[in-house]
Amino acid sequence: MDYVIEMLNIRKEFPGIVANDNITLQVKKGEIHALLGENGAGKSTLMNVLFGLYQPEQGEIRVNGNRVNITDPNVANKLGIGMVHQHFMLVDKFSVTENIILGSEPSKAGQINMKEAIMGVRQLSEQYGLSVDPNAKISDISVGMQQRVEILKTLYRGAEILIFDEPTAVLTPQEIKELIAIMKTLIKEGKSIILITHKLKEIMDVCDRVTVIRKGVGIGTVNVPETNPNELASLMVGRDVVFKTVKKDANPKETVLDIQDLVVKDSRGVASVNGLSLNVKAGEIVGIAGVDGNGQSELIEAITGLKKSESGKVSLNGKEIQNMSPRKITRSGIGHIPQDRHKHGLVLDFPIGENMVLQTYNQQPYSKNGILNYKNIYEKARTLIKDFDVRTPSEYTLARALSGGNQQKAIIGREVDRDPDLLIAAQPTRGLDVGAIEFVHKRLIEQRDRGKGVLLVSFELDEVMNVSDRIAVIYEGKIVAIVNPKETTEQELGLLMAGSTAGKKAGEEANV
Amino acid sequence: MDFFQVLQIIIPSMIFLAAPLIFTALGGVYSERSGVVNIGLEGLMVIGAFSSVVFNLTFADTFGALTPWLSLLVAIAAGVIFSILHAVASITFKADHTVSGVALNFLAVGLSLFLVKIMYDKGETDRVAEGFHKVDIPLLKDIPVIGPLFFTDAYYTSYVAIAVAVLAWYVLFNTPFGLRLRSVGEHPMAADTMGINVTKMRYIGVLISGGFGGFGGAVFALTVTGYFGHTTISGQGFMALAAMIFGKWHPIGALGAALFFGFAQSLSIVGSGLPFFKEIPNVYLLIAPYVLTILALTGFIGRADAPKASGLHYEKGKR
Amino acid sequence: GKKEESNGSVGGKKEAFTVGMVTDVGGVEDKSFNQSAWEGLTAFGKDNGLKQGKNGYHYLQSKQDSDYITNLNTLARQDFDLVYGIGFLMKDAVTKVSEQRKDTKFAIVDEVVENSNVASITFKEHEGSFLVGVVAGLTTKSNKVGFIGGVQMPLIEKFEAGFKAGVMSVNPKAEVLQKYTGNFDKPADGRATADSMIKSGADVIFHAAGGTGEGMIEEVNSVKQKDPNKAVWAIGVDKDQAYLAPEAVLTSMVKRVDLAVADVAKKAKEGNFPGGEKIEYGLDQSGVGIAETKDNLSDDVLKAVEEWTAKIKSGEVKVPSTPAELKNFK
Amino acid sequence: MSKRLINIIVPIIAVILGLLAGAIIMMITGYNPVDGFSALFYGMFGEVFYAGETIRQLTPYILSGLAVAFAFRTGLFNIGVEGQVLVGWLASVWVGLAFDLPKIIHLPLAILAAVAAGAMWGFIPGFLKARFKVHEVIVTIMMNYIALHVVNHIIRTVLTKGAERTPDVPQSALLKSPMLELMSDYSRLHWGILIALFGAFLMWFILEKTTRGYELRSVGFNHHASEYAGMNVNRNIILSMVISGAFAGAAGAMEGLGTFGYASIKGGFTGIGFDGIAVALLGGNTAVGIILAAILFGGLKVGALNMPLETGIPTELVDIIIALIIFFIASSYIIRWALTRNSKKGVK
Ligand SMILES: Nc1ncnc2c1ncn2[C@@H]1O[C@H](COP(=O)(O)OP(=O)(O)OP(=O)(O)O)[C@@H](O)[C@H]1O
Ligand SMILES: Nc1ncnc2c1ncn2[C@@H]1O[C@H](COP(=O)(O)OP(=O)(O)OP(=O)(O)O)[C@@H](O)[C@H]1O
Ligand SMILES: [Mg+2]
Ligand SMILES: [Mg+2]
Repeated sequence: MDYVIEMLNIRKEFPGIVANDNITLQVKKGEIHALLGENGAGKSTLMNVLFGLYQPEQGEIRVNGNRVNITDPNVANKLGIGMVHQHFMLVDKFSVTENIILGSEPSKAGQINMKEAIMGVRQLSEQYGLSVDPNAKISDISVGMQQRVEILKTLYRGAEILIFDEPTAVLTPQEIKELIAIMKTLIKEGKSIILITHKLKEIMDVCDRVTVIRKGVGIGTVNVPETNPNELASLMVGRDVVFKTVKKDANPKETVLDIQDLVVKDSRGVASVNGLSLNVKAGEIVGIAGVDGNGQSELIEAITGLKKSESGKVSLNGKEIQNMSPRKITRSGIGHIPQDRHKHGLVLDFPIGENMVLQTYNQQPYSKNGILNYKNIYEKARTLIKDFDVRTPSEYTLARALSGGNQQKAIIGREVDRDPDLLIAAQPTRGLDVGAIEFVHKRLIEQRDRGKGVLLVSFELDEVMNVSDRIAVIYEGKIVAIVNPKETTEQELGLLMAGSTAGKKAGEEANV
Repeated sequence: MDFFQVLQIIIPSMIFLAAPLIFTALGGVYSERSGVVNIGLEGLMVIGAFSSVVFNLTFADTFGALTPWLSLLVAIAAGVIFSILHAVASITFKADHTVSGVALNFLAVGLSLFLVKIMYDKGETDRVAEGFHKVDIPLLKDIPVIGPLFFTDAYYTSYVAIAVAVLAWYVLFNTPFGLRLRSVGEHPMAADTMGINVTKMRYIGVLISGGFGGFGGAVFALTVTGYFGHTTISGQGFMALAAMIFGKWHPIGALGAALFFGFAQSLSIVGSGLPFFKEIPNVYLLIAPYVLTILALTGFIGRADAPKASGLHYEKGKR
Repeated sequence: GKKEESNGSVGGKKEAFTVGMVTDVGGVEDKSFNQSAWEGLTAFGKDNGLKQGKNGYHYLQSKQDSDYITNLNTLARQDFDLVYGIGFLMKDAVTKVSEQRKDTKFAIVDEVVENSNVASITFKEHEGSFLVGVVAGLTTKSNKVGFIGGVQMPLIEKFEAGFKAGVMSVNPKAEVLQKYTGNFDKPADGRATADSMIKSGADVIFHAAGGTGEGMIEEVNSVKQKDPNKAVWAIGVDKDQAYLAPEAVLTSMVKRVDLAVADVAKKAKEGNFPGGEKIEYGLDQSGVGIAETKDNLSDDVLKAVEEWTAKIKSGEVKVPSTPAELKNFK
Repeated sequence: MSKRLINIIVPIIAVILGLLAGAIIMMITGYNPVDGFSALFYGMFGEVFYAGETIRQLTPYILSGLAVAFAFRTGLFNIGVEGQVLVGWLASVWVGLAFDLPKIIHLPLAILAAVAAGAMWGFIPGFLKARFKVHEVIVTIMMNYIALHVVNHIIRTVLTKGAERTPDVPQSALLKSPMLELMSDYSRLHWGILIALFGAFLMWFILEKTTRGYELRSVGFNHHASEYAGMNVNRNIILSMVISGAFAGAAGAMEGLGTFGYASIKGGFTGIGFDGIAVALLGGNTAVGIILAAILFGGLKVGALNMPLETGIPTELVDIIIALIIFFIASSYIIRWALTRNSKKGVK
């Protein structure tokens, strides 16, 4: 059996840590090979080595049996290796085509030959069923589209082996389906794929074989048909993991959050939340299921005061709070785990300790008449770091240096610790490994059981179904259905989220 | 004096005053588009002015009428060489771009004046023998209206400036090189994964700005002052920086901004001699260019969006 | 300051009479009074067999106005016998230091400091300006002449008043366009101003604007370069500025700072230092006048200049030295 | 905490390298470095007079350095310190001349006026940035020139009748002190240094110790997160520029009430603002660092004046040295990296 890619005993060190400790990875031609591991296990690093972004301290790489020395991405490209990165590598201000041709531009007489380029892109996207508008600006297209551009970039360079680093973490269920379809086409076209993901379900669905890494060490490679999620999970974490999150039934009490006919315009002036009504009771978790871009972000920003609402009312514990300043709203009892941890959640250049009081720095005991009390601040930080198991060298480490997962834990700790009547969690587990996910879910349920309201927004259907007590389906800025997770199926939800009439019916029933 | 005469006074001097700014601002555009902030434009102008004047003084006899043009070339070379300092510091040594740029300014002034003292044993140079002089462009100058406004009493360097601005735009937005340069300034890691050598691109960007800066300084020295001293370049570099931002990091925008500055400045200088402006207290005319610029930015230009990665260092694998 | 405590390089008791000067921000090559003063000092030094340096004659350049006092002090503490402060900008500095260092002799140019150990050297710029005004008035064909001043202040207004008076005395029809650029160091402003004056019809322009004024000369010159027989002229100031552009400079209003400086130094050396006095150098002392270079001046213009010089010396004409006096100048 | 150690070592190394480079330049150009430096340092501290002048020179440097640094620390680049110094200078003199009050009131009032004027001059770019998202760098550059011309105009038309300088400010509003001058053999040493030092303390205190400082730094780093955390981003941007301008205005008062005791028409900028950038950078934008940097730069500038007479070395040599020092500081990445690399071992 011949391998397209062989990475033998790869070792890669970073200051203070061995990211890859002689890991071996062998990929067969025409297979989808999964790379599984916890956050910080070393997956991205290994792939960056294969793609020539990092140089390994040790080990050798073979492509189609020949030993190669991949000094930089150019070499990788020439060898037919393409990578779709965990964090997209696209220039917002450029057009789709410009992004794709960048670095190998068709030109005549020293001028870029845009016609030819666009034709090339069209032709490619048809061949692989990756419909994109070659002239669209990256900043104007959806995440799913952007990912297609990433794929096209690699294909444009004639990649034979494609690396996907956590491609589904940022996608909606629909988009994930489409992506999987695309991968299958690619395989048909004779490509080979390395897929990094935390989602065991996906591995079971699409992959042929899976290599597991734990803390930088290769644990081994198994054939997917001969394994099951639980085995994979314990291989990766090194212990058994419970999936179906255990929780006793909710006993909802008085209404905490009550939203009536809320209308919110997005940056383009479109009413992306359009007469939405919803309520969350104390002691329950309401999950909002929906395809990205149906008003989830605007809804949350409106509730938390980051965006003005046009009309309608939002009341917390019976008190109207719409269009109050974010601070007033947080003070009145809302905690918010933001969707974008880097943009809203943290000041990356502050020590993790100072980030822990981002909401409360101007309250006692962290400050007194305008003067900060670092002793108390860092004391609190230490407890939170311990309680929420944030992996960081010290509370004085800059937030920037933490892994996304640990950053997320820090944010959750901060928000939960304020013990708000309503906790809003937007995509709280995006990009996290199962261990971390388990942890986050536990915390949300804990809040519920302590008689608090929780509003969970997620694109991960199974997350919504696992954690929520009620599921509100959002479609085009309205709640089109409220369903009971126990009585619904992924299929039904999928339909509702797609706004199908069938869904509507179900919705009305549910409302009765 | 009628309105046309007024234009005849203001427009040529506007173009005349704008030319040095145009070159230097273009330099700024190339540097920042590649992701390197360049506060050092002022210093680069100083070096350009200094080197061109010194060359001119030394070789006027040898090259005669050709001297000013050669002086420009020398200034470009000097600017490029000097900007290497900025490139090494801010790209290779990961220096804060602003810091390095500021240092560049201090160094340029200190060094050039120091050398003048050493070479001429006095604080400023003599006047250059071979400067640029006014010309009327044959034929074109006879076009009604346009002719007298744009093609009489002009300097060749002004036309070069405008031509170069257009060329700069073409290169930046229509060639592979331009695309790569901009990509490096927007998202270096993306560029890197596409096999573009970020460091090399940024070096090129900075060196180009060095050439332009030197060019601008030389044009100023050879058309305006005619010698080099401690007051020769006083703030033009910062005005060019402003022009670049005002022009939204776009060559044509910078061109327009520079012309606008030239216009406002010439108004402030000659305004009091003109019928409509006689009454206005001089101070208002003096501050007009700056106030207008601010108003312009506040009013219709609005937020200028710099290249995303400008001022940021690029390290492989850094999130 | 005593020699011993000051920096001990080149020690020893010195007999020579030493003179030092502190320039204002202009520096000794400002092609204007600082340079002229330094020439005077150099001349004096040469005559008395002094070497440049600590034990002879020396200058310190100021880069910002807070340097004046430091520099004056430095020279005084180095036991220079006579220390010049050049330019009106130095008034306060000289006043202060002269009060503190009573054992040192000081002199200031273009200003008056009433301290017993300070000699004040001033000039009747208005008289010189009057003469070039006469030249301008007689030379202009368009009956429009221009005056470009630097910063508007009494000293520069002396030039303005004298010049205007001169023009109107010989050519009542002539109009004087005037402009204060507000600076002494912006040749660009000088050029643009000259450009607009010329386009507004002026054909002779006089300046009292230092470096800014040089821009004017440059402008006139480049107009000439374009079209040699175009009748536009520049009039220089302070020194004979013909060398800047021989074809363009009609004449210059020279102000012999060099003579004055050397003169005072000589007096001081001979022991009759005019401390506390205000010495005004005018036409009589040939402290002001028109430049040596007269190539561009026609004989009858020169003759007119002679006559007016005589009239002024004889006191028959009293040249106004301020805009106010100019108003009631017949 | 080896990081702190590095932050101390690096500037020192840079300074030494800068001086070495200066020595080399002197040798190349045929001067004797030993004489050169002895003249230089003698001119800094060699006599009480020079020491006094050095302190006098570094006083405004501290404040302008603080102004630049404060803005830096909150994510803004204030090139407008130069203009803010000018308006501060004018305001202090104006108040000094306008009133006739006992010193305990008059002097503070004059200084406050300067602070207020500088703050106002800083407010404008701050406001424009907050309200219209206009780039503060460009606005502050423009504001410098506006300040220059407006100040000249006011001196010429409002404070005097066409004179090029105002009368002297009465003793009751002056920082000048005959006592200090006498002590320092008639240097212009004045009480301003105390204000400057207090200013340094103030900046450190505001930024590091107060919730306001926490907000300012937070906004400087990340608008979005700050807004999410309920801070008023725009108010903080404006405030930052206002405080920065206030420091600059105080620097102006040092000149208006200390060094000069009057205001005069300026042909160009004072340089205090631009040197302030250098000081802030060398000082690593920290209060203590700025004080030390100001001492160095102030000393070099004053000492330089003694070089031409003693050794014939042009004063510009010092500007070169200063520039090189800044370069070396900026480029200290290599050293830092090497040092931090080792200290990072053991982490995790
Ligand atoms: N650029 C870097 N510099 C220093 N250390 C790094 C760097 N990148 C990764 N590491 C270290 O290598 C380890 C592996 O990182 P890597 O990004 O490969 O994890 P991962 O498996 O991709 O995790 P995730 O699932 O979160 O993407 C990290 O835990 C980190 O300690
Ligand atoms: N530039 C860097 N310098 C130092 N350490 C780094 C760097 N980049 C990543 N790391 C280390 O990598 C670890 C995780 O790397 P990585 O960025 O792959 O995680 P992540 O994918 O962002 O986190 P998660 O998978 O939990 O979202 C972090 O703990 C961090 O310490
Ligand atoms: Mg990763
Ligand atoms: Mg991850």
